[in-house]
Amino acid sequence: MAKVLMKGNEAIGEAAIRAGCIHFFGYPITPQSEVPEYLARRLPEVGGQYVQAESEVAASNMIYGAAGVGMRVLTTSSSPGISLMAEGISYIAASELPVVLVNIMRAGPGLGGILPAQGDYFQATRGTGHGDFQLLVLAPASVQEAVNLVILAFELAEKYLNPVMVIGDGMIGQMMEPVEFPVEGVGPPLDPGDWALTGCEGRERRIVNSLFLDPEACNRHNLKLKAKYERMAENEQRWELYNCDEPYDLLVTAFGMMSRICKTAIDDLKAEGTNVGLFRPISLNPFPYEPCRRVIDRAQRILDVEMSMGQMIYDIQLAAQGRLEIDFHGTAGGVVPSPDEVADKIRESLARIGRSPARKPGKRSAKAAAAQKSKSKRSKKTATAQKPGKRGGKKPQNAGKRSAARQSSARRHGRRSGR
Amino acid sequence: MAKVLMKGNEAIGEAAIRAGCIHFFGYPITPQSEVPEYLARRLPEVGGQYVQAESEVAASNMIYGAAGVGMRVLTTSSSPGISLMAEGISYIAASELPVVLVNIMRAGPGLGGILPAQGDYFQATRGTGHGDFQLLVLAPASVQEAVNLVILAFELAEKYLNPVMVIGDGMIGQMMEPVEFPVEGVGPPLDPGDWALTGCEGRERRIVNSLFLDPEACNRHNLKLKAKYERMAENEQRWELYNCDEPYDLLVTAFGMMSRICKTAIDDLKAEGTNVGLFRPISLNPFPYEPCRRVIDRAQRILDVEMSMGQMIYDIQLAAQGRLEIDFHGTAGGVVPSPDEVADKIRESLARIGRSPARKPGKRSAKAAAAQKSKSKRSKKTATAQKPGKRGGKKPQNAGKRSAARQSSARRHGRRSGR
Amino acid sequence: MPRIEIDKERCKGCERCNDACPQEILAMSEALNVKGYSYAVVTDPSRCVGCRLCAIACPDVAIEVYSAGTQYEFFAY
Amino acid sequence: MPRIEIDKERCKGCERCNDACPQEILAMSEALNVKGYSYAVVTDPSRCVGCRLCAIACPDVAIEVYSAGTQYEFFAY
Amino acid sequence: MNKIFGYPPTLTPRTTHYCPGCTHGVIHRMVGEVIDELGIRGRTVGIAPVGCSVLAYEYFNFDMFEASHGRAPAVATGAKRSRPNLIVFSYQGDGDLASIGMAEIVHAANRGEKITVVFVNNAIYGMTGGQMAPTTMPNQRTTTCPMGRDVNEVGYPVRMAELLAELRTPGFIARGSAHTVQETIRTKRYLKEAFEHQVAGRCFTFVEVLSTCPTNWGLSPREAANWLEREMIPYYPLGVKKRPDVQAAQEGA
Amino acid sequence: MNKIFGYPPTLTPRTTHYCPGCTHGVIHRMVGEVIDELGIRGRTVGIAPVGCSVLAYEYFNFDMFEASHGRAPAVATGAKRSRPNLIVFSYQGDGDLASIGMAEIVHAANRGEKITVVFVNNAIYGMTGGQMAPTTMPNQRTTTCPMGRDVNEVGYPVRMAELLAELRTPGFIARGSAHTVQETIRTKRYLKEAFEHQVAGRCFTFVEVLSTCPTNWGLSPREAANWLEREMIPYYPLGVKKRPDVQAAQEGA
Amino acid sequence: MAGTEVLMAGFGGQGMLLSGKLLAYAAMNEGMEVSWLPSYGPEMRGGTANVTVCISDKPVGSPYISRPMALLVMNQPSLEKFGPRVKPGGLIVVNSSLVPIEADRDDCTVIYIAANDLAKEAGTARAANLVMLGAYLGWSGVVDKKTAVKMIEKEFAKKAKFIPANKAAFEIGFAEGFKAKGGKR
Amino acid sequence: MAGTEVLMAGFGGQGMLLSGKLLAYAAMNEGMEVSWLPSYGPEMRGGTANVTVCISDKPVGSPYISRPMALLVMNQPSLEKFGPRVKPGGLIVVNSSLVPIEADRDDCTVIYIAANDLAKEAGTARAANLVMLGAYLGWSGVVDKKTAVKMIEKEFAKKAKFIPANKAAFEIGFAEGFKAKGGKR
Ligand SMILES: Cc1ncc(C[n+]2csc(CCOP(=O)(O)OP(=O)(O)O)c2C)c(N)n1
Ligand SMILES: Cc1ncc(C[n+]2csc(CCOP(=O)(O)OP(=O)(O)O)c2C)c(N)n1
Ligand code: SF4
Ligand code: SF4
Ligand code: SF4
Ligand code: SF4
Ligand code: SF4
Ligand code: SF4
Ligand SMILES: [Mg+2]
Ligand SMILES: [Mg+2]
Repeated sequence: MAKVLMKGNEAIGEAAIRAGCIHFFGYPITPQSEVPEYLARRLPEVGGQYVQAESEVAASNMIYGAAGVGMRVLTTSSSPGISLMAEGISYIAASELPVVLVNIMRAGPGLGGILPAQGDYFQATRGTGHGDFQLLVLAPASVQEAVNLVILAFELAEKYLNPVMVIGDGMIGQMMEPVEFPVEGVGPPLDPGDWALTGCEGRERRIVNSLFLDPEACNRHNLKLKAKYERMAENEQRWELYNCDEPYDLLVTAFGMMSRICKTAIDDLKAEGTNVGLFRPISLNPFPYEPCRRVIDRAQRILDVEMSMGQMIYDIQLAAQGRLEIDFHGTAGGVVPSPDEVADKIRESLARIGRSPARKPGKRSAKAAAAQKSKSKRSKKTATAQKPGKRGGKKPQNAGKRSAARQSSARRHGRRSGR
Repeated sequence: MAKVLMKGNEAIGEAAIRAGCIHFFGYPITPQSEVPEYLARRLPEVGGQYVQAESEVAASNMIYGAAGVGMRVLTTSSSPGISLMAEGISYIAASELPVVLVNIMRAGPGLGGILPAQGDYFQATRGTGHGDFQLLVLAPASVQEAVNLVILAFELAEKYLNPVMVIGDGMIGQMMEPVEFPVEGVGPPLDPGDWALTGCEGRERRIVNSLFLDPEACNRHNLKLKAKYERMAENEQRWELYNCDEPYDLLVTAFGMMSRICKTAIDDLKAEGTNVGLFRPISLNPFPYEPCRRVIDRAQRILDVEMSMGQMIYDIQLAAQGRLEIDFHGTAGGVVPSPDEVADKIRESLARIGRSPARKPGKRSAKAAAAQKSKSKRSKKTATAQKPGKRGGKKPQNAGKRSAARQSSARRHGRRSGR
Repeated sequence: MPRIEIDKERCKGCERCNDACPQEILAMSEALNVKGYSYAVVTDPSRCVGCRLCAIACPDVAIEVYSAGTQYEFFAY
Repeated sequence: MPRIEIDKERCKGCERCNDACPQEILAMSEALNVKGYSYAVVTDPSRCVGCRLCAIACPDVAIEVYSAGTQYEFFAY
Repeated sequence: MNKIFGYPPTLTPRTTHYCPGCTHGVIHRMVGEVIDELGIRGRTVGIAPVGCSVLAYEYFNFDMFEASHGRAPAVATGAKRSRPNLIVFSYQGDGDLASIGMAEIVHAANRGEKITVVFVNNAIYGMTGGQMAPTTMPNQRTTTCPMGRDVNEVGYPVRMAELLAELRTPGFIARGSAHTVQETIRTKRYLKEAFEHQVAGRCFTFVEVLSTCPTNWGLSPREAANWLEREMIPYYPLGVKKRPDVQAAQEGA
Repeated sequence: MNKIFGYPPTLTPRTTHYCPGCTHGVIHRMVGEVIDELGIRGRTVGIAPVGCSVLAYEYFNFDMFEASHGRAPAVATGAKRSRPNLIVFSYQGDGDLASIGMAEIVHAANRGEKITVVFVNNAIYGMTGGQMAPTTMPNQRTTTCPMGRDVNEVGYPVRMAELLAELRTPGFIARGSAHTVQETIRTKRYLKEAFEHQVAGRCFTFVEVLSTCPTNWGLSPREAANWLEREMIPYYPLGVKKRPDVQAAQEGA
Repeated sequence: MAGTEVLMAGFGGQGMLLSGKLLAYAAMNEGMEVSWLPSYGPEMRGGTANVTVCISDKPVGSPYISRPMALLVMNQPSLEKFGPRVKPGGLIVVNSSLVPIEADRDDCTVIYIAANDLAKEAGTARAANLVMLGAYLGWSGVVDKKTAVKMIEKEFAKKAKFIPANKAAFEIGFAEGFKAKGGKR
Repeated sequence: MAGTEVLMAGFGGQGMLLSGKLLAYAAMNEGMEVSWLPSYGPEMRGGTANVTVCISDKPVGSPYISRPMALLVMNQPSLEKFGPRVKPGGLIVVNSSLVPIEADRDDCTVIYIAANDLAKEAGTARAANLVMLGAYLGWSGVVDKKTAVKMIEKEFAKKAKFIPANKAAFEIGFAEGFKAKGGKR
């Protein structure tokens, strides 16, 4: 299939259609509004429906209704909107409905700003709502990966009957990159299984519910959910290692777009003769603790970089179990750390373990810039994403295919944007 | 001051009044409805107002408005209601307003049940809403402590200009215990400082806001908040040690009412000659990692007990840094582990480190029951709560005074209850 | 002859049927059902006209009505 | 003689004042202000009647009106 | 001898958890009967609210959702828009619909969602133990207005049927009551008409039913019915508030 | 020579971020003027919404809140109930007030909160780039109804002034427009009356103002004014919808 | 004594929550630590309502007790559910006016009291809960009779006309309990 | 070449986002990896709109670039803000029709193009963005001229009447850029 250049938000919308999702309920919010806008145009073309909810509270309950009757369904929002879905998401998870949520994070807390941020890590992985439940959380680092993960999200949602969140920052929503859709057309409809409310004609009636007044029943339900989460933790860890084949003293940890910025910094430092490894969780929940631990064990120090005041670092700590010191570099509010800035922080961390490169940390040097010009070394050693138990080469399910291909479609994606 | 027998929910309402809070905005939900019911009666008597919000979403924005004009304000709710406040709480934290929230947790996720649970630990300590912000979270284990911590919550909210959550389970809301109010009458009004919107007559105008369109400004704001959270972590850790003076092989960790059940189990086991320590965080955030680590260092194994599927255990892991194995016992859905059940789990954990008491785990024995009858040993070695840097004896600020006192008031607190 | 049947175990003793009966032939039992409620009883079955008002009033659908009249398929009223 | 003053740096060139002026004495400048907008100008100041309609129409409060009439304290209209 | 009144096939045999004399039971039965009469049980999806009728899914014998507090109209929207062939209705109390769920009901009505809403107005929060609802009558005492609802402080009760009828989007909107047999019969006609409009794919449909809460009103079932008649009906007038222009709708379709 | 029109003292000197010809600016100025005329700046607290007027706090020169999307009436409730002497108003767009904030505005109105709500209805989500609002006109194209609003699918525009006027609780409710000088003058009178009622502690007050969004309507400011006149006013009739019975209110107090 | 736990169970409306409260108040007034933990939730609506009262001379540990020292039951389901949980050597007081079955425990003391009938004698059948409380205190002596009576007076202070019947009911129950104990403690 | 990054900046409506898109499309069509990252947010409303295009023969690392290889500016604020950030040895193309100042860099190539005037010559002043793009490609040769022209044709396919003027503007710009480079690459 040919590559097209697409805005992340629009690619996410299209990916949902390819996955067979033709119902969208959501509310506009920058920087994700292109998803609803795109789907408002596209869904009627494929026999689906775009419904603009009156609020994110309503949206989260509409997807509950849509999923409950056995249809694939998507909603997308950004940070404050996700907060408003907290109760609804808890109900969806408790009722074991397969929905896909996308959070294109902006700066917080409160109204914050609309620029890229990663400050909803905790919210996504821990406290999305009340009670014991978990989302599957996937964090893409490119538009292509966003497409792949959205499609995967629908698969996983149905496999586990669990809500799946794809989480990215404003950059991934707003930027255009070439994408190839792994499937053509509109995916087949969801199998309503033995749970969807399709009308009880000819079968036992069904109930979609999260109320268990009897505490024993409620406890059993929680244990059932827990067992499911353990299954997810067993099977659905995804991550990427970068530059971890050569020896390294420092391991950088980052997720989403931040990891790409770190890669550029790491590449720049290679030109200075320094090798630094990178660990990127693709599934933020289940977090790949063991794989992370394995690469931690080969390092002497960790530098965690986030577009937040430090949230994933707790999971890195849990993986490190106190074995290594962890440095942190984070910004919030929409400030995106530049590759130079990250490189400086890497140098500082290296200095702390006496592995400082000769040159003083400073602005990206002419030499680095020149190296950047011909990044021949970056080629084959790139990203290898792995699943537990499958160490080594195997190309991950969700790695984007990057072969050059002719652009086949000239769909127009430029739109007015705002907040 | 004389002791009165009061339902936890009503005592919480009264404590707020004693702290000078005469405005309440909230929405009924079991098992906390007695708070609004009590305050609907009481507040008009003290010149305040009870306003029933149309929803928890509205309530969280009403307290934002009330705190913004410089009044002490309280809202209370239970799990699903707190989820609906996620956005509002993020705004309050971002705008640095002092409000006190109470979550009388019920079983989740979704509609769940209305019986006691502790499944909102993550939500309270990590992902209450979007963006980088933190609540101060205090977890009482008795009605008296609930009173003390609510009063403290107002102090801390004002000291840090930060929302403070007092979190308990349905048991603490519904049970009656004797309480003594440390202060008489209605506390003095809040000082509107240099931030409250009281009308700009005669001074520069003020703005209560969380919008920072400039990313640098938004980042600075986040750094300012972070510095505050570090100050909180420095000064506001609270915890209790029980039975940690004698040597122990096993450390039990639990918070809130669950810790009391563990204490009974521990007391019962003492009669069998086994000494087990207990660590109870009183401030769930900031979590007392260091104090916890200190008692962990003296144990050989940890048993974490929660009325959830395992949430605080992550913080225990962070404190333990991989040094010890951690067993977990949890129930959810409103099932409250009994002292017998906990005692069995303690025996199992002890068995794993070869410290099994001779007798097989089983139902609470007649001997234990007899011991229960004369718990003489429990007396002076009880609860010692400590703050960092203040090891040892000093009576904690927030420890309930348990001296026997005559009941002075016969206020009636029995009410119809429901869901 | 029209008649009603009261499922005494469904009855919660609310007396709504008593109030509804135009023939005033319903009353409450002395005895209690297993849930502890005094339940509705017919004092004079012979006077029942099969008007269904008692059944329509009953929140617990504890009353069935039989009559020689047309059988309504779904108890339309 | 009534007159108006236009703060050309506040003006965003929306032309609402042009449309509002009953005397039709407002127009847009050839030149641009620092923000890049063509701004409102008075073509024939002598015909201004001080009716304030331009000012009332202006979303950017870029127009002040002076007249021999009563001074309204807060520009009531 | 024919059975001319009996247990509707579309209700499960379970005895409800409602208090004696609570007219939630009457309303359940009517809804069940209408669904039987229209023969739509096999394609009906009901939505239980949070309120005393939270367990409605135990009593209605067809596919059911349990929705979060107040959001049933949004759940209904999601369900109906996704599977338009289903007959979707929500069953909601006054706290649920008129307080926390105000935005959802107004917008579902305004979007013209082709669903049916059964709105049980008992002027109080039944399930949580009798707190004030937006529909609580002036001076009525509840646990959160122990001195009676003070309209100067908290305003007058909301009349949902009239409020929704004010919207320009077509709809069927009526208010009945379940406190007497006569009104019950009339209300059942409203319910039937509402479902019929939905079956015809015509418009949003809404039936408010005045209902008793003997327990939280602190009255016997009989007193409760009298109180409803005396206090509520003058303020909440019964009748059809709005009807779709069926002619126009058919031409439009 | 006297200055008979000039910059209101109660606005900050900042140039707004509004697009050229956007009547948000006119409405800001009117609010500022009214506050000056009533001499209440020193005890006024304004509430900015989320929407194009999110930065209203940069322009109004008195104490201001920035509220979350749609919840300004709840914030106003919290503020006014806590400090009744303050003059509290919210300034909200149609997405903010009529979509996400529906429950909050209906309940604030119904509780009779003694606040003033300035409701700027421009039939679109301005700030986020022109999505459909509940107030979007039939067939109007927006980024989320690219073929025009289909009233059969999403219903008719919501008329907030009429909806709120339907509530029984007393209030002052009016609709004006800022698209012409004449209507601007009339609207300012509504705004002034609204604030006067609040100063007198009388009732809930609400002024809807029809406003242009040249940018997202894709029209010049002039075309936008014409469009508003031609399309919006027939559907959104101007005038006072409800007035408190001042006599009665005074006796009540 | 150092402490005890009592579970009082019946249908909602039978007044066991009040009996528990009176007991807790009385114990508190005698300087003891107490907790009063009602069941709430699913059991409530039309079902059983029960309360656990813990009394101790030390701070009460778990207010939630799986195996109480004493059980007071007003209906059959409660006896069936909680009867087996009473600690060996404990006490079960059964309201035999309403409970047609016997407690299947030979390692506990079981007292059968026709509480409703006795209460009727005292003036009002509604005071059966006080007969039960009286019987428990007559047997156990956990708090002083005088203290308990004072609590009853306080509780009904605003409805003074109910005091005599309630006191009488309590006294009758107390006598029964004391008798069951063998007239001495 | 192995990769480069271009920052294109101007007021909203000046078409720099489109120029960036055309460049990204063209590069993609030549088999390269690309990313197109617009600024959004506070700068947008009435302020500057800019876009960063990264082109590489390997997967693009950070699409967010603090120090680009090339800068195309349509207004003075953008030149002031971004001029100093261009990498030494890089390129700055200034629309001298609108920018009255000069770039203060002697370690970069700076080309001044009267883009608006040249676009007017080509048929429409609105095509100044294409003059700029042309100049950049004329100088850098990052993508083939033919590919770029094809992209222009595709982009304006639905408004075919604009194609000639836009192509012309691009060609004029290209010639200027190529000239500045010294007529060879
Ligand atoms: C988000 C949330 N808030 C509050 C509650 C608690 N709650 C349960 S039912 C109810 C009110 C029920 O009243 P109503 O809707 O009138 O129904 P009724 O019981 O009177 O039939 C409330 C407030 C809840 N479950 N969830
Ligand atoms: C909870 C939440 N949802 C969505 C948004 C995004 N958002 C910001 S403004 C807006 C709509 C603004 O429209 P309107 O209220 O009509 O104001 P206008 O800009 O037209 O004046 C939206 C949806 C947000 N900031 N927060
Ligand atoms: S059917 Fe009619 S007459 Fe017969 S018992 Fe019922 S109400 Fe009375
Ligand atoms: S109406 Fe039904 S429940 Fe009520 S008393 Fe009669 S039969 Fe019993
Ligand atoms: S004051 Fe009146 S006459 Fe003078 S310029 Fe303005 S609109 Fe025209
Ligand atoms: S109305 Fe104001 S902003 Fe618009 S052109 Fe006239 S002076 Fe300028
Ligand atoms: S509490 Fe009220 S509404 Fe609920 S079941 Fe009982 S009577 Fe009915
Ligand atoms: S987008 Fe519309 S509402 Fe917003 S400032 Fe521009 S014209 Fe005004
Ligand atoms: Mg109700
Ligand atoms: Mg708008």
